[in-house]
Amino acid sequence: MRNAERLCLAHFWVAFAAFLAAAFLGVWQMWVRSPLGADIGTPGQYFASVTAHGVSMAYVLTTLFIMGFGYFVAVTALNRPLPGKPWAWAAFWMAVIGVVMALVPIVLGQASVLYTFYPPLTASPWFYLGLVLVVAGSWIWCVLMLVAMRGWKRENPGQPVPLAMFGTVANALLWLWTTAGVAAELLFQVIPASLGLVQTVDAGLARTLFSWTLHAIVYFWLIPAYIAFYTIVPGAAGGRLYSDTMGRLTFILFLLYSLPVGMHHLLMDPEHGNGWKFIQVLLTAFVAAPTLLTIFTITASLEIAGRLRGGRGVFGWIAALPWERPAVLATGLAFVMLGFGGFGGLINMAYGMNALVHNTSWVTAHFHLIFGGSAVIMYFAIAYEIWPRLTGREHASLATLRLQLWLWFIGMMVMTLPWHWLGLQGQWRRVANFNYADPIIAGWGPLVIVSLAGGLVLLASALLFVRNLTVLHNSPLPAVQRPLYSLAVDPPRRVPAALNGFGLWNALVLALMLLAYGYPIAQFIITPSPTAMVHRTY
Amino acid sequence: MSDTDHPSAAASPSDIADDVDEAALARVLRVVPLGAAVVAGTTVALLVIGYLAIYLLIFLPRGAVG
Amino acid sequence: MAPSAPDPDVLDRPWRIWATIAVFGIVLSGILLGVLIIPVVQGHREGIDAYTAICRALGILPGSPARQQVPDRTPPTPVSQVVWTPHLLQILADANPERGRAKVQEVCVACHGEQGVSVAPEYPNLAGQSGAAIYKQLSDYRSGSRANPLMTGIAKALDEATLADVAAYYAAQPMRNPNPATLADAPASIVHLVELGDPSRNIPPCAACHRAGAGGPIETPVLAEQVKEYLVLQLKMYAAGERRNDVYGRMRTIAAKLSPSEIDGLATYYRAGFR
Amino acid sequence: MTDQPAATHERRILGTELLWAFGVGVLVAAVLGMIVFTALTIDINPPSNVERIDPKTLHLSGEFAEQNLGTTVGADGRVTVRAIATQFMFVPHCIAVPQERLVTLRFTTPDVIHGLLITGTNVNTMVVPGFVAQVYTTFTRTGDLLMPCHEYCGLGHSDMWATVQVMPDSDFKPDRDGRVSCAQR
Repeated sequence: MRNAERLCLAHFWVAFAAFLAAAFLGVWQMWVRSPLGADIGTPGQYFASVTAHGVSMAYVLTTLFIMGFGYFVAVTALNRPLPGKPWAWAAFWMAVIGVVMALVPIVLGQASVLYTFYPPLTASPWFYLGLVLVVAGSWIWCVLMLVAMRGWKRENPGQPVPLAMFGTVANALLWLWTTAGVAAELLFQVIPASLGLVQTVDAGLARTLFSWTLHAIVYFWLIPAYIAFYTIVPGAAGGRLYSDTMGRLTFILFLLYSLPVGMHHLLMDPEHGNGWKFIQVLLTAFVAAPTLLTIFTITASLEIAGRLRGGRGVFGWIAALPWERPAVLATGLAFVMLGFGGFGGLINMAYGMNALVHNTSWVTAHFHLIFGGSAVIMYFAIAYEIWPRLTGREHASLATLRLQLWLWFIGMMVMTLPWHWLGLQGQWRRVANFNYADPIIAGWGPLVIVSLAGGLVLLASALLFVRNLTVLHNSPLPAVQRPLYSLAVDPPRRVPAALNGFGLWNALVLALMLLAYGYPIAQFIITPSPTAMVHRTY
Repeated sequence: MSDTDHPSAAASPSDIADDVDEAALARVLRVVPLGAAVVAGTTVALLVIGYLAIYLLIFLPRGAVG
Repeated sequence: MAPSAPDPDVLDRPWRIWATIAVFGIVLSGILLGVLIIPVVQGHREGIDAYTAICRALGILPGSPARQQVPDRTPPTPVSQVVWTPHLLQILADANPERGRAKVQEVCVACHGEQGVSVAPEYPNLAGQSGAAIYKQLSDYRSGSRANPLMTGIAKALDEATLADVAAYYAAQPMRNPNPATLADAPASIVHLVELGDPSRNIPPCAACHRAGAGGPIETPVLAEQVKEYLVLQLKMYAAGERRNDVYGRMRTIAAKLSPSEIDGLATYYRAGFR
Repeated sequence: MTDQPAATHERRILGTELLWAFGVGVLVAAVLGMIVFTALTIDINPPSNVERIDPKTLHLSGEFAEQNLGTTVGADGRVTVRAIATQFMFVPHCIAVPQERLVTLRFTTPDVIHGLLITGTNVNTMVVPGFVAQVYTTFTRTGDLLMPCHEYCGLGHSDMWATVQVMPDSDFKPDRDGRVSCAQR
């Protein structure tokens, strides 16, 4: 572990620095578009800020955190040194250089196109090339994860791959599949347009390729949270994982069903037929399966812990859980937010009913709950759990850790519940200001201010999180040697190859993608749609 | 636990957080998924009810679209 | 290790079979419902044959499987003939300012100056103007979409490649800020209109399109160091509908909402070198 | 530890998980069932009119030329609205529609990707250059509604919106050419 610690910490600190900056930008944006912030900031500044917020949260925080956590799992769960460490450092520096390359044009106002790649509106080529570098760095990480698992399997023939690593490799494979769509869009459409090599672009094809990436990327962000649910939380609560098999199945289902469903982001688009949309909606409904399996399995694992600690009755075990431990508290809060976020998602994916909420604040609320609520709060919990191992120092007090998690939960709920309501009223997304003089919009003002208050609480939580970690770096207490991972009720002795590797599942993903995306992409080649002029913002 | 067991989450037994007594575990497992089934089942029921409520009470009254 | 545990490959067989069946079963039911049953039922109700309904669900034929398509309308006269084809955009990208210089010195220099600085208040400055904007106006003069006794004749005498070269020549001339001013000189209400627009009147910020690299419509001119009198005249002509070569009336709509004092203030603002 | 209790746990746990998976199946069935039912009975679909149109030549001729935009009533009584979404306005700026009558809304754009919704209704579509976005709907209530652009289209995006005037069918009177404009207020 020794040398890997610096590697992990480097990734985590870049991730959390981006996170903190993005939290400030988020609050500023909410203030600007609230009734309190009329006439503050220009649209140029606002959309540059939205771009920076999205890029930092969705690409920098996530990718760097997941890479760092992957290295940690590969070393600790497999109990063997990380293969190809120089490659890992090279990937890290590629990502850091890429982030800087992307941030400079954003700050200069030459990339105010938000973090979605929807030409014909096109940003400076540096923006896209920077993000390509970040993705290329993460591809190296994917390969390293596969190499690490393969090496372990060679040394331990016939043994089940430790669940934490199984989940990490599932995520690496998912990411390779996921990024294929956006990589094709960037390389064949956006970057040539941005460089001026082509003057027009097929906007429908670009949206379709981006949709390939758009949903699965969320599961890439979420899987570390699920790894924590399955492999860290049951033990932290003092119990055991209810079912190891369900853990494996969940990661496999994510790999299968998070990819051929991206078109539910295009339900309101004119460039695809109803039939394809329906097929992908049906597949989307099945993506609920791994999440609900997880909810049940983890709740049952927590119930084991609660009952072992003396809890009785149908609900008594809940009170008996060790809520003072950050990992347990974070899981409870994450589940509540996942519930609300999942409910929002059910409405989003409902075919025709998507029209009720598409591109309204409802959607913003949904993905803030899923990403900020479920994924990022577990990133906090993971950081709190593994930081003592990385630094060799112990938290002096868990109280500020718990306070930070509670603030995050309260802030997220106060921010997103009004957004749901406003979304149903038709409050649309992605604007720098609202005309509060309009009779329809005037009624929204108070709720917008409430959500701004939630944003402020979130910022306080973000600051406290970074403080908690910096305090730990200087803590006088040496780390207590404590094991991290959980045991299952029935530790697997032999598992079928299907639950110990990904060959079968990769083949099925390929088949699913061909069925779900084959014609929708091929139609742009069979009958090319009329192209649109590239609009350059630099 | 014995060495022949292969922990599910990590390769090294020293990385496993577990001080669970097997007998106690067997005892609680006689009740266990009950509480979880009630909690998770209620959640899923609420999701279905909420979904249908939004479909029938908000979406459809706003006029059919196609 | 339990000796009774069977070989992983044997354990694996049912997984391979059932996973494949499950995945294809789900997709198949999706195809059955989404591509066959739903469109055919919907089409049948509206009198659309099953083949058309299925093709529409697949996106092979245009239209919804649930509704008859509306008929097209008769063609009208366009406000501008310019079509930004990839071919034309490439001509603009490849235009040669040096070839343009010869034509400028022969024709344009009398009014627009060799450096693109106009010689009289009724002519616009062209220095640093976007090539696409200059090309669009020359082309509109040529087609009659925009009328001007001087320019119509001149533009009609030039071919497309020369128009592009002239446009590229003036686009390459540096701005020189002949009327320096600071933002403090500009009235706050005008700066507000430029930067933030006026949401209550549905006026977008001028800067959202008229600043270099704003990403607005491709033919939008860059406004900075422009002749004040020329700008006032154009805004008034747009407001009155006397000039109408702005596609979809983008400027006619906005100009009609501006008060005379705002028109004067904006023209004064854009006289200086603010970008 | 012996294999015996572990094996019994395993069977029971897998059985419970399967039972739970059945519950998940009920949720999925409820969600999909509602969708399939409303699609089969009242034609609820997402707007998916795969109709190609060249964004570069819209203004020259055809139905999306400037003079053809707005609300028209055809000889068969069908109400069709044609509008352009362009940086940074909708043309026309105000759209008149009748209450409780099927309306066909057709949009397209000459420039970048836009989107729109009409507040308080289910009208919602992306407007992608290269395609005609078409929505069929029935407006259930009269009054002035907002129709903002909901997809980021450039720096003036926040000021891009139009008004939809839903009028009682008795006030919805086409002129000789079959056109209807908003009432001046």
